[in-house]
Amino acid sequence: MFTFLVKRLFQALIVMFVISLVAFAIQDNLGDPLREMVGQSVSEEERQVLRDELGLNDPYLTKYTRFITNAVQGDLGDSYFFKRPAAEVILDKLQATLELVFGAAIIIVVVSIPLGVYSAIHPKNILTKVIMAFSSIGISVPVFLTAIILMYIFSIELGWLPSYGRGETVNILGWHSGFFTKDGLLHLVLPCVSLASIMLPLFIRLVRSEMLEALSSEYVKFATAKGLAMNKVYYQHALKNTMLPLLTVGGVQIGTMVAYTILTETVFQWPGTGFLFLEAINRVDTPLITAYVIFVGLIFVVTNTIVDLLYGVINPTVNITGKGA
Amino acid sequence: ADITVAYDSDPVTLDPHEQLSGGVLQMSHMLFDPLVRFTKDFDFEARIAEKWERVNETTFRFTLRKDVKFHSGNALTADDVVWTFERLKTSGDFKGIFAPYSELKKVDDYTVEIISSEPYPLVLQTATYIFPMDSKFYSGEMDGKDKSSIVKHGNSFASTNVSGTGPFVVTSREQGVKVVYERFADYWDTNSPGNVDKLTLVPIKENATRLAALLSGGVDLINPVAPNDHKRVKSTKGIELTTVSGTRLISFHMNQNSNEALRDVRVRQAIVHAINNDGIVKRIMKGFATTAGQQSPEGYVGHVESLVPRYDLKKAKQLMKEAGYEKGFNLSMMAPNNRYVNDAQIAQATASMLSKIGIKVDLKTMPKAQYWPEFDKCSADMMMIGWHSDTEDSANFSEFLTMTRDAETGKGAYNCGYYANPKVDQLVNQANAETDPAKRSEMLKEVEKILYNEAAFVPLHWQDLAWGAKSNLQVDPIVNALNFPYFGDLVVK
Amino acid sequence: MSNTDTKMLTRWEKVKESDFIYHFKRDKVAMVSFALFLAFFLAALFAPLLSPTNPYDLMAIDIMDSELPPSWMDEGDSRFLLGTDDQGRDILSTILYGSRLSLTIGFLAVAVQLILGTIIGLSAGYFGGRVDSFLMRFADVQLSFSTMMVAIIVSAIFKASFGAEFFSEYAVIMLVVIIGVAEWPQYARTIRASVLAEKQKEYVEAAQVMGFRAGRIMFRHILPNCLSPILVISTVQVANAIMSEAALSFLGLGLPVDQPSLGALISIGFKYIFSGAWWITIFPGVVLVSLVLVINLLGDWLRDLFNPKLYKG
Amino acid sequence: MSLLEVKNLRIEYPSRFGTHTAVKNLSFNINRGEIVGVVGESGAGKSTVGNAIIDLLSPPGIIAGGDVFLDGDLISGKNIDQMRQIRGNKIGFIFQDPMTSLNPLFTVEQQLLETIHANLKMSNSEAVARAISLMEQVGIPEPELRIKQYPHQFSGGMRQRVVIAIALSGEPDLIIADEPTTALDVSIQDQILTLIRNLCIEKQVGCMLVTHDMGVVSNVTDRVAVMYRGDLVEFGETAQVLGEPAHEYTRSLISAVPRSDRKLGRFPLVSYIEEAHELEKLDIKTHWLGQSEDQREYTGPLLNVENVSLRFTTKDSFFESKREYVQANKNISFSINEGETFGLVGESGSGKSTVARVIAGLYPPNEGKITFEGIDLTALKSEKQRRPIRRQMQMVFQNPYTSMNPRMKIYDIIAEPIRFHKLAASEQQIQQIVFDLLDHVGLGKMAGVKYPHEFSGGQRQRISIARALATRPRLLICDEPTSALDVSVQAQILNLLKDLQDELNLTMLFISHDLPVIRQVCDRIGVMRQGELLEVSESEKLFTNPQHEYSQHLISLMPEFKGLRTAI
Ligand SMILES: Nc1ncnc2c1ncn2[C@@H]1O[C@H](COP(=O)(O)OP(=O)(O)OP(=O)(O)O)[C@@H](O)[C@H]1O
Ligand SMILES: Nc1ncnc2c1ncn2[C@@H]1O[C@H](COP(=O)(O)OP(=O)(O)OP(=O)(O)O)[C@@H](O)[C@H]1O
Ligand SMILES: [Mg+2]
Ligand SMILES: [Mg+2]
Repeated sequence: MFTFLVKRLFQALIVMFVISLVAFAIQDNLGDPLREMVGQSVSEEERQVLRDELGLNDPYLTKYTRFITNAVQGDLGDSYFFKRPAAEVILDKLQATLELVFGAAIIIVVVSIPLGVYSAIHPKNILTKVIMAFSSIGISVPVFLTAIILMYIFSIELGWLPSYGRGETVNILGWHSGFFTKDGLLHLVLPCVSLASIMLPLFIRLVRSEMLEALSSEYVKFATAKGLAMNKVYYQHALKNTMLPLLTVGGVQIGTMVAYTILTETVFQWPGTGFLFLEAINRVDTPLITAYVIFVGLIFVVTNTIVDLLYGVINPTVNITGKGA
Repeated sequence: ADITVAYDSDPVTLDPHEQLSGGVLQMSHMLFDPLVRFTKDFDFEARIAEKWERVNETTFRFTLRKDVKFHSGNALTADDVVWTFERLKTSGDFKGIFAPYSELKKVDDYTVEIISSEPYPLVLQTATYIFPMDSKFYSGEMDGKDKSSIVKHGNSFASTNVSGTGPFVVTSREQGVKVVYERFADYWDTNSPGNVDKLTLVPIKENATRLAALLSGGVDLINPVAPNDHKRVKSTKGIELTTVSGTRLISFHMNQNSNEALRDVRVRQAIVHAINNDGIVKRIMKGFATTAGQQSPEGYVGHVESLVPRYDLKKAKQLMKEAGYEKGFNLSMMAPNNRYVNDAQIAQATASMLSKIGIKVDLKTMPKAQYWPEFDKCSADMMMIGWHSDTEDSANFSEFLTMTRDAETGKGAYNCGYYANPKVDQLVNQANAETDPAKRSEMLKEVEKILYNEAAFVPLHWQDLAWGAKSNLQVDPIVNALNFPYFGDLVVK
Repeated sequence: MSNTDTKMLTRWEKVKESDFIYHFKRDKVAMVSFALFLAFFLAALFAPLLSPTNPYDLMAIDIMDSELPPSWMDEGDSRFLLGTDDQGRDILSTILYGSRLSLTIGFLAVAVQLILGTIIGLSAGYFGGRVDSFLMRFADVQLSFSTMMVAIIVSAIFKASFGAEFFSEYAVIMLVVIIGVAEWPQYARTIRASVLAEKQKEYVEAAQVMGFRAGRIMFRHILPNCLSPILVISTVQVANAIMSEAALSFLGLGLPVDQPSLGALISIGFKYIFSGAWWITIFPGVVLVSLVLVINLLGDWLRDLFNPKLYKG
Repeated sequence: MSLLEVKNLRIEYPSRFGTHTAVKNLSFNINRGEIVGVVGESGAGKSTVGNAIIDLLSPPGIIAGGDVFLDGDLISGKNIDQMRQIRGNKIGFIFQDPMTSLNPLFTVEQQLLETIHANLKMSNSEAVARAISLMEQVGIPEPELRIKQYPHQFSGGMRQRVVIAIALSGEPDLIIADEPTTALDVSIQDQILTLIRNLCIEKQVGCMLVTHDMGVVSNVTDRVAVMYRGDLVEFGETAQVLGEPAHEYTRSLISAVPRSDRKLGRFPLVSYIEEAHELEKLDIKTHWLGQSEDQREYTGPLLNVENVSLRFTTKDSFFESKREYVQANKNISFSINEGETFGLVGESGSGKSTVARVIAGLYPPNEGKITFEGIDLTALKSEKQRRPIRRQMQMVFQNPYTSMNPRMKIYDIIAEPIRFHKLAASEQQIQQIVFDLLDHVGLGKMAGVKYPHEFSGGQRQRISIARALATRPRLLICDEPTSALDVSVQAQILNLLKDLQDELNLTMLFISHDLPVIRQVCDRIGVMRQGELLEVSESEKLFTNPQHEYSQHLISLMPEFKGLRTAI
């Protein structure tokens, strides 16, 4: 496992190097960062001067070498908009996103597993059909709509829940958390639910279909013959076998959620990384975008490493280190 | 009273000289006070300057108030104003506005004189941009860096620290999340009816979310309110919609360089006649815009009453025929889709209207980040551009949009129509040196008429401004066409 | 071969081939779903014949007709059965035309994802070791670039090599490539995970002992056993691709605004949610939902069909 | 009152090609303290009856009629919860397929403990103690260590024993054991049967024992039921049934039991066949199967295994010293000549399957060399180089079920290698070959349209053999190829192999626990224990004069079939 991690760490570096190369290459296609920094009446010459100052007119290689030399020293450049080191900005916003994703993930796990299992066990039941129909609708209703409808019902009409932002947070060892105040928790509800709503149908369906496969296996039959409680058969024997694809899909989805919860965060004005990314694109905040993309690469490498590790733990027949039998 | 205000964005900096943009000016009016400020109908109201007078063609004198204190506790004197002026001259964004002036001179501790190199008519207009800064506070060094420096990228003292004379002080600021303003205890304007003790500004990007925040009571005031949502705001009990006709002109430029047909004045006229801008205002803008037939909105010196929109499909077809384009032609069009209110829809509607006179439009819309580089290149035959005059003056429109492009003088910098008319250039230049308002007005009106007749560009409308607020906020008195509400004077019942 | 043998063969062939049809005919849900799907497909295919107006013809639309409610409502206009959108396009016609684009993009993009993901996932899982590391890290790189970024990259590359004209002309193909390329890692990782588990099973070893080529073992033996997550993801991805297209078009990286697809129509409609013009988003929304529902039902049915252990009656 | 009473049981498997009645109107009973043997043709419905009793018929099977009583209590038709009370606690069940019965993701310990907890009230430490003692009772060495491992780390026989341990762990009143000892060597088999026997005597447990081993039947059962095509053709005292069979089928079955006392040329065939369509005698000489294109030039032994060692890592660690291994093969050397049948016998878990897999190229050996026709297989670099040899070397896996792709129909499973290696000229010819192969393993053409899970254990095994033959191999590695076959089908298959051998000089590596069978088919035999090859000798010599102590022990335990001798 140690060797595995060392190997992965090394691979992660390569991944991030490649990402930085590509991210840097596309910068010029994102738009003109100057436009967002100056007023409309500033002349083109003025802008050229600023461009020179920022080193935007340098050739790709010069820019890239400069970037990579700094990056090696841990400096990914300063965001134009935030005027702070990009990495710092991202880490700041990440807290909000992680809490959002964590909340959504809990909802997904808590809802999708029982529903998926139930509908696999009773494939012909009415409730199953309802669940499946709902999940189909869920897939095709865009988040945006879900979010607005939720907002409409729960904050405008009923006035129970706040409609935007994070609310009150408490600082725990430098982590600003909304999980420990009532206000913070209330603010979490709607964004988490609507974020979960996009992923839920996928997971319900996945649990169900994998579960159906597992239920037709011999070991489930034998587990039943052993006289185990049916719940134990379903939720331990069968479910553990459905965990494998679930884990993989889950891993990718969590990574994606951390990285690109753009819509949810935008609708709820959630100060997280997805929103940050969208704004950075809008403002052509290139240092921030580059840092961000590299950082997302890291997220994926990390989540996928964890997934692969867990995979090896759950499935003993798979040898993660890749060595032969 | 404590209120929360939701805007679509928050100020990018606390330095009033860093960027000339709506957000920064909104911030400036809360933390600072200008020498004078606009009233609702483009008149001037005394702020830091108590009195003003024109001394001669090139000199203008301001008498300052004596009881003004900065947030730091320092008292304001003429030195601060001079210091501020000097700093403005070094600001990339603002130096253009102050280019006509050679100097700001201290006469005594509470009197200053501003001197232009040529006779200059727009002194008061430009004085609205002079927000005196606390020279003592901003002088010196911090961490080896000059506190007064204006930095566009990267951190500076002034972008995070403030000492102004305004009604509010910043007590906390988390960029992109919120800014908390609290009433400045020693504010000089004791006559101000304003009773807001604490104002929290939160940026909410999404129109629907901002509206929801207002409807659910999470915030007290929002701006902007999308035209689609006006009905909803108006019909909600306890919430009021306040609108003001705006001065931002939305228009299309017809590129004579890239499309030969557009060089023909008849074709340009045909296009102007084919576009039902009334329809656009009514249907797309839901009536929350003023149909335009010229650059200057009402209230501007160059505004000509008679230059009305001229939608007339028959005439348009006729003109096309005359120009020899009976069969029409192809034309490319570009527009942003997140810059102006309903920009992409307006472009689409325009394209469809043009198709009725046989012009086949290839329309491309894109986010502003991508649009501006295209606009800089004038990539399409028709490009949308919105313009707001920083000086609330007619000449400004022409300077940037319709004067002959000239890289040296910087005139016509946004003229993607490549329209060029020496007469217009001459008239605008003259007007900019004419201090007699009446004469000046004549010149600028003349300009508008020429542009109208030659169909130099396609005027669509002036965007209106709208605020949605709880009824206990008396919004109407503090808002204006410039979109920086004077929150210091806001009364909350 | 004797006469009886050839007879045998035909009967045998019949028996063998008709499995699919046989189960199909006995499953009402599958039949109804398929019929609906076919209806959507045909409606999209023959949109120009079926729709009352051509919504992509700028000549035919008038801004003064915008936001009219469905014809049965008070302010409705009999010309526009389901009302009009913000530009005055007939919603019904736009749905028909838009489905055409959306369906093409949705299915083709998913096909691209599926093919890329399957090949990469299978290879990574089956060969393991360096191949696996390389492909999966490649997937990580890919994941780091959201669809939006991929769109920017792809469009930049194409603009640079073929010019802007090319891009707008082949927008549909571009979108398919972009959405296809952007989202294959999901498949690749899922398939790889399933392959890792399947690879350990004896039937794979048996196939190896038979001397089959790696490709054959991967595609013919392992892949069918990894089918169920693939089907689930695919049905979800079709809906995603349709909405992604709308998002990309907004970024100016897709279809022109004056040719709204189903997804674009729904997105446009959002702006009108609070203003009461619900029909702009609801009708196309209902179409999308039912389309996805049908696809899902067919997907479920296929999944069950491919699992011989489930008794299908 | 009998413990189990089955009355007029009828079980059907409906399918689109018509309903297959697997069990027709079956009645029998089992008393406390009694072992009832169930024998019969492969596919007769034995497993189906067992599954029906605990209501776990695999879909689409349904009980179309009849009742099952346990202790006088009607249990057929009870709901899930009521059945749960019975399963494990009242009835311990051993499925025929031990390989797939264990959940691959849980350790053996977890699977044992949960069963104990589900059925008996005891503390965790007691349960652990019980689990270990059960493992010991079923003859698994080092149970404390082994119990922490996962099923895939166990050999076939060991898994079977784990399943037995689990079935016994709930102290059931009735044990239904579906061919529980097929993968076990005689000494372990003896140990397990004794265990069950003792349970029957001491705890008055009843047992239904499905088996094909007539030796076992005659040694341990009290009564025996003979099934043929879903019917109970005979049911009575073991001695009575075996000694004086009343039914024609029983008689012919008994006559097919391979003799353990001397070697015969061919196996006697079952003469009782109800429907005439069965086997037209296959003329191997003229058939495709008999026409190999393989030319032979090399003169040495076809297969040579030199000093092969292999160990499995059971616990990996970054540090060399912390790793744990199982040494599955130690320094194994032997060679097989062309046309020869080499037998491997030995303790369950001794590494026989591992040797087979190493030869087949599934596991690369840690040390040693394997040459096939003089070609060093361990030195081959790519799969491409190996491919021509792959076809010439086929393997019948110990577990026929898991070695078949569950999503392929039988027809495709068998046809695929022919197609892939282009062994036939046309699709029509392929079809003919597949049908012939299916016929010759006694399944019939229509088996082709079914999927593997629709077959009985023995049927699957036969499919597996048919598939292996489909490449026309020169070396056939058979890992317990006939363990699930009744003696009649077994005879038929073994005769087929023998014919091929005569005709084509087919070479075989034959792994089996069935010593009489080994004696009949093998020319030379190797005896293995704990990863080592103890002795290799001529087959007759081994049976008459075993050298190694362990070999002697093994031979002495060979269950004698004390049936009626006169039938032969
Ligand atoms: N799931 C199923 N679907 C269809 N047919 C089945 C299924 N399971 C078993 N059968 C058929 O039922 C018959 C009886 O099967 P069963 O498994 O009971 O045989 P068996 O007597 O146990 O044979 P063996 O000794 O070979 O294990 C066989 O012909 C088999 O093909
Ligand atoms: N994948 C594996 N990982 C770890 N140990 C294994 C693995 N496969 C087999 N073993 C161990 O190797 C030893 C030999 O196993 P093998 O399967 O060769 O036995 P066998 O002689 O075929 O036994 P049986 O007659 O029971 O099938 C056993 O102790 C088994 O537990
Ligand atoms: Mg059986
Ligand atoms: Mg074995």
